[in-house]
Amino acid sequence: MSHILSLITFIPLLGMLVILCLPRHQKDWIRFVSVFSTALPLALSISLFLDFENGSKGMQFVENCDWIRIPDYKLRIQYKLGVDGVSMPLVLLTGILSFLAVFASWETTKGVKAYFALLLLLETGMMGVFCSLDFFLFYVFWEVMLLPMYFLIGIWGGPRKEYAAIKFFLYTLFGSVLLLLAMLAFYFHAKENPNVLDPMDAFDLVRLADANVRLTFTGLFWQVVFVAMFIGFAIKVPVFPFHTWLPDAHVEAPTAISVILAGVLLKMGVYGLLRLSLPILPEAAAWFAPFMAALGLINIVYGALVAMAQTDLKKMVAYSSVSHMGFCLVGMAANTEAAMMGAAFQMFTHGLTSAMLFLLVGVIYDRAHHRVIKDFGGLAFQMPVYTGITTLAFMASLGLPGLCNFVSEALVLLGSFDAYRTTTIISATGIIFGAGYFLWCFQRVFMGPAKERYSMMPDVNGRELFTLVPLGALVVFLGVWPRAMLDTMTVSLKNVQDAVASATRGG
Amino acid sequence: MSLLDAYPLQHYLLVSAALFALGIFTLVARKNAVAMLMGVELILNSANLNFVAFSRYTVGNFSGHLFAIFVILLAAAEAAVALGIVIGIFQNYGDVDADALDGLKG
Amino acid sequence: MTTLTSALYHAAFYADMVLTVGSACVVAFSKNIVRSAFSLLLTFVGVAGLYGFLEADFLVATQLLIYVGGILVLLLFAVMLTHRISNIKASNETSFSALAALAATGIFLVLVEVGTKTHWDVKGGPLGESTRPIGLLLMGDYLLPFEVAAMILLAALIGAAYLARNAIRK
Amino acid sequence: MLESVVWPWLILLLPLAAFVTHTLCGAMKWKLPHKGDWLSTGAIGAGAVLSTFLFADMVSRGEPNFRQTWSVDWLSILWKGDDGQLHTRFALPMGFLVDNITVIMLVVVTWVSTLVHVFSMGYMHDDPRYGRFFSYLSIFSFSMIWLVLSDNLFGLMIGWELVGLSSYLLIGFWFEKPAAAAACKKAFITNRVGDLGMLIGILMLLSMTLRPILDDTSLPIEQKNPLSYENVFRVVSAGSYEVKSGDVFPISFLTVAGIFLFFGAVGKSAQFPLHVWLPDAMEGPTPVSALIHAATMVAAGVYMVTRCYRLFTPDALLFIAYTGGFTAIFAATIAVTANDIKKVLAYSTVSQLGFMVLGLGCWGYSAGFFHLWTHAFFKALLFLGSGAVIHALHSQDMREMGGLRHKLPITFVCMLIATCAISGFPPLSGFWSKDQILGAVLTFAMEHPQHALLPIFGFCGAALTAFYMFRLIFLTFCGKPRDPHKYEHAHPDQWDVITAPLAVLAILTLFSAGGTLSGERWFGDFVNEEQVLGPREEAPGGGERHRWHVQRTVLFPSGALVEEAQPLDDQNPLVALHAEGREEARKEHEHTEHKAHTWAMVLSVCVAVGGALVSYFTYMVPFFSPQVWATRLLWLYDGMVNKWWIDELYDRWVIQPLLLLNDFLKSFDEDWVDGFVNMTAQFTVHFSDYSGWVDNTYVDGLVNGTADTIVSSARAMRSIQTGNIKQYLAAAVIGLTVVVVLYNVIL
Repeated sequence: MSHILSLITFIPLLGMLVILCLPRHQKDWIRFVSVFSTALPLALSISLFLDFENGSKGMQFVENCDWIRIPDYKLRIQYKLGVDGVSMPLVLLTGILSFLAVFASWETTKGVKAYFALLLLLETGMMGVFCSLDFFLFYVFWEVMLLPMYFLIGIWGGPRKEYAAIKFFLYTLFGSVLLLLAMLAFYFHAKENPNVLDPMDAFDLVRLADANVRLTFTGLFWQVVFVAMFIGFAIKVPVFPFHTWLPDAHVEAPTAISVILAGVLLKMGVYGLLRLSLPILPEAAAWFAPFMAALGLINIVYGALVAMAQTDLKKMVAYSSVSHMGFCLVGMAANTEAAMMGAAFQMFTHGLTSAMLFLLVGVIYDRAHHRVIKDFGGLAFQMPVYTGITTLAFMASLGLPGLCNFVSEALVLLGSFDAYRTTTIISATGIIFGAGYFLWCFQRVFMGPAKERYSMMPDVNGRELFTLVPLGALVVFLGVWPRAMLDTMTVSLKNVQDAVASATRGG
Repeated sequence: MSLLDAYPLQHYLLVSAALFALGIFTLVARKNAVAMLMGVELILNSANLNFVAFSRYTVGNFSGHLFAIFVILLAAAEAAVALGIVIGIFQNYGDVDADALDGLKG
Repeated sequence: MTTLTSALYHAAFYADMVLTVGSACVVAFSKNIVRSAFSLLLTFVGVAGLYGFLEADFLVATQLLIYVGGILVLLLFAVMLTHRISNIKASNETSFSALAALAATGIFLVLVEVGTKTHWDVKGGPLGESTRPIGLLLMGDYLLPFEVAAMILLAALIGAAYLARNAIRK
Repeated sequence: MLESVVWPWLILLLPLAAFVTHTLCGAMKWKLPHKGDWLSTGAIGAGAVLSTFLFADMVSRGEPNFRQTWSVDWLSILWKGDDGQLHTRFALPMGFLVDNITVIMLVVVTWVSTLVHVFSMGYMHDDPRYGRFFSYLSIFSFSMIWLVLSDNLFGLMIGWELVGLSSYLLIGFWFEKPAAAAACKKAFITNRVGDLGMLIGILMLLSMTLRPILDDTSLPIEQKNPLSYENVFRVVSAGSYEVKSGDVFPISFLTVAGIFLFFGAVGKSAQFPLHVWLPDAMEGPTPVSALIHAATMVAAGVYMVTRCYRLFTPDALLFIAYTGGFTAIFAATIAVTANDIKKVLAYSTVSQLGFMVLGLGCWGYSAGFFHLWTHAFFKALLFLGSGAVIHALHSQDMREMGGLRHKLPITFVCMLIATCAISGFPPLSGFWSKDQILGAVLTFAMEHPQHALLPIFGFCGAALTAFYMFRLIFLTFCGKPRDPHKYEHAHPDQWDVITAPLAVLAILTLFSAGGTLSGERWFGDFVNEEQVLGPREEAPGGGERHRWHVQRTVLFPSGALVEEAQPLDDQNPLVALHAEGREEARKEHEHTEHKAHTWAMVLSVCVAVGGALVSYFTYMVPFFSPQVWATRLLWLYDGMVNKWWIDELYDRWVIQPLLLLNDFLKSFDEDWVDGFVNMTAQFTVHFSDYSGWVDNTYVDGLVNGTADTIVSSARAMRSIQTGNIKQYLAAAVIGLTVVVVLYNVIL
């Protein structure tokens, strides 16, 4: 049994313990330990990506042992890790972004030790969510990730950090409670029907998605459970109208945390739907699909329109995330091969581009100490390299071909048209609005005559380039050769899609 | 001859009680720390007397004697240390008035 | 034993008791600390006498040597070190006399009550010459307490020296 | 040798390599000699040579239908079948298709691009971002060549967007000018609106083509591409475009799909109502206007319509024809009053693109594309000529020009040639292509008298073209200098990198159409619908042209029945009926065509000469006074000068409401959606305040009461703690006494 997933998950935790043992003034040591303990999972997740067997239907790199076992209550919680085509790219994404986040926070001065310790704990939580194959374990990691995020926003954030952190925390906790209830529903269902599902397996996600088991999850009750889980995940995605924590959290969070937030945390909602809701409750998913499509549509158009009205650069980028995540929802609702691929690939591509965007916003905020779009202007003179990279990121975000977001969004649209024509057509207007706000913003920030007050602004430095260039390279590479990522996803997604499709036919 | 009947144990105990009471009085009433130490010595002597008396009358071996010896020994030590302290107090406060030493007053 | 010797013996015994208690009274009540100190000498001697009547010959010697020869001298030194010679007479005031009297009377009465009312199981007899058995015991059964006591003495000496040295330095 | 796929590859990748090199050197701060202009120019020059070889090879074959394909499996949707094998559900391979129209486009793009590169060496010489300009030109060349080479709609869309990006970058090249910054954004977004239409069109086509492909595991991978031209044409022609079980698409669906697809061309080729970006795009450097906004990129829409001609049903083509015709005359009216030399040319471009689209819409497959070919050269020449004028004079306003023919003789001659060409003077290239278009339009109108408006659009547009183009020549080059100061300081012409490309283009303008009637035939033979797209099959979706007319106008005058797909096989009585009528109709059509072309030739020369003469009498000989006519036709003049208020209309009815909507949604988001969240929080806080008060007052009151009692009693007892050791001692002793006494008393 390979322990690569455990290593990926817990090396950051180990790093955190090491950091906690270091004296607080040894800042360089703390940073180096952080680099090391994020670089190692990154290297491991790259090897995971390379060793991944594309054609395989099941879980790979599985680790399994009992964690908690109470025979009297027929309760068994497993320590079960494994990845398939849905989660492996996200593990890689988390590895990349966590590694870059360390560099993006290199110049943090306040509470360096606590900051990096929390960052590493956060990585453990995120990796755990993507790797775990046990509902309970999933839930534990889900909550583990919440706490460091709360402190990272609440301590190292902007002026309204307390408000944002508490809002984020409470909102997510609200979702978690619903998730917990859903989890209990499975357990008690198993207790009542031990012949279908052994209660000892009630938290095993692979077992729950088994064709024989999931067939028993029918009827109104499971629709309610689905909705509960959906709300739990929708808060993370975030789906309108549960999205308002996002702009606040993004605006207040420090740059690296915004990167993690947009790059990884938002993906957890979609990942949860793809891993839990759709394969386990396909019948309810088929029932809910039109609502999901409608919500995705609202996300796309509403997010884009609100983004256009923003005056704060970071808030605009935050709302653009709302808009882009809508494509994931539409794709999952449409439930065709192309749309599912698009939705899953959108998670990865949006992770890359939104991370880039937030890093770029961080760069300019470090220099100008404000983010008001209309107060900038003519920055292309002072910061040509920065302008070039921003152009790349903006163009990627507004879906320019040759860059990765185009592939995912095009796949979603190509796939959804058959299922939801009107929805798809209206969603496609999102790409106009996307072009609208990004280019308008670009015009106001970078074009026009050079302003005196920014004349001394230095261009991006080496450290910032180090965080931006790998992302930019990936954005281009996956735009030119998307198969590198798509081929890993396709079979696993087909499983999910088949589950829902058969439920749709059956219903 | 047996003097046991001649001098009953109670005699010794009476003397011992008197010494103890006087020691207590000295300890409580005297302001002078050195005088208080004398009270302590009285109390210790009364205790010793009891030890030896009981050893002679009721126990019938030398254990009481040995205790008395140890007490004397400790008294010597105590006297030495206490005197050191008294001198220290005197140096610090210019006086050895125990009433003035109320640093623990609540 | 003759009547005369017996009478003298009795007289000596009671005189010794009176001496002991009386001199202790002087210690307790005297206004002069030097007088108290010297009365204490008499008390110690009286107690030594009582030890004699209790046939504890080794203790008599110990009492005289250590108390009279050691502790008392220390006390006298203390008296002299803490008082200017000219001021000696006025240096032994009392406070809380009533409280002290109450406490002392109370405990005295209790002790007397206990001592007299209790039925003591008097079964022992004369123990004979005591020096040798005590020596054997100290080197035998009581070796550990003996050694500990030695350590305490040493520590006390060092401590006393340290305290006194500090005080003098100031 | 030329059949190898290496040559298209090279043509495509050389500019990309130049761009990558430029970008890398720029990022690394390496200095290229001459800022790398030779790199881009060399790359595209090599491309021009190669395309010429391809072109020559193709012509020399004598066999017009020339086809090369090559593809790479770019994106596949795989799944694992029950047999454990990975199957391709469908794929989007990226591939090349090199056929006649591709080669024509390649020649146009590479040659114009090369000449513009050379011109830019002079024109942009003093610009601080000279190197970057060339790198942008390279990425444009790459994108445009990609667009042209792609063998499927998806690839076309990729190229489509990439040229949009290059156009954005190049219009905004002087980003410090607020007008340029606004213009590039406007261009991109307007194009995106068109692209959205195109995307929807593609999605509609996809929904027709995808279903038969999905589950057929026997198909080879090339045919698994639902969007390759080949597959789309086949499915549309076969009429078997089922979507869901037995759900056959009606013709109107294909019509709508075609119109949506055409929307892409409306955006890219600046057709009404999305033409607004093109005049603004003149804020970019003039070579860019020549390359992108005159010759190549804006022609992409026309290319797309040509390429996907089979997808357009007659109804869709009618829509296209009206759009093109209206645009042709509409833009021409605006060009009449414009004073900025580049604006005149911009509206002229819009108008000429309208002509192309009109031609295509009126079944003039080769006519429209022919005009693209000739127009590319003479319009590039006009723009570069205007660039030469601007470079010499440092002004774009024609009111400050005049008499420049003495100072700029080479430019003058070249521009005059181009003006004659665009106005349609025989035997210049523009005459032949425009004549073809007008002939096709006239044929169409003669066969369908209800569409008589279309030739009126066409001929009026042609007359206006001659008028405003000669106005431009007269105002710029003839008469007396109106601004003597500027005239004095103008740099006189000499043979250098600025004038040389003009001369080359002038030669191309003269001879690109062959110069004679036979030349015209040559192009018509070379690029004609049946040759390029194959013979039309007899099916309702892409029904053969004349049969359509027969069906619509003869057999089913109402046209209503055709909306339902008819199973057209030999058993169908309609087919038999129609087979008889077809021969008849074809004869009739050829007759009409011949007649129409004769008339068109005469008429077009007449309107061209007429327009030029009116212009002469207005601006050279003050016979008509423009001022007087402007006041006489005030409403018309007002509309022309204000570009028919289209920009204002958009601003008032689209942009402002959109911004208002955005602001409203923003406040809705903040006040209502977020407000609800905050209200929930507030409510919780208030509730917890209340329960906190209860807790403090009553529950905690009990606890605190206990504690308070202890504290106060402790405070009282503190006085006992005197700190006097003697009192403690006395207390202890007394206490002991009391205990003993009590013990005795109690027991």
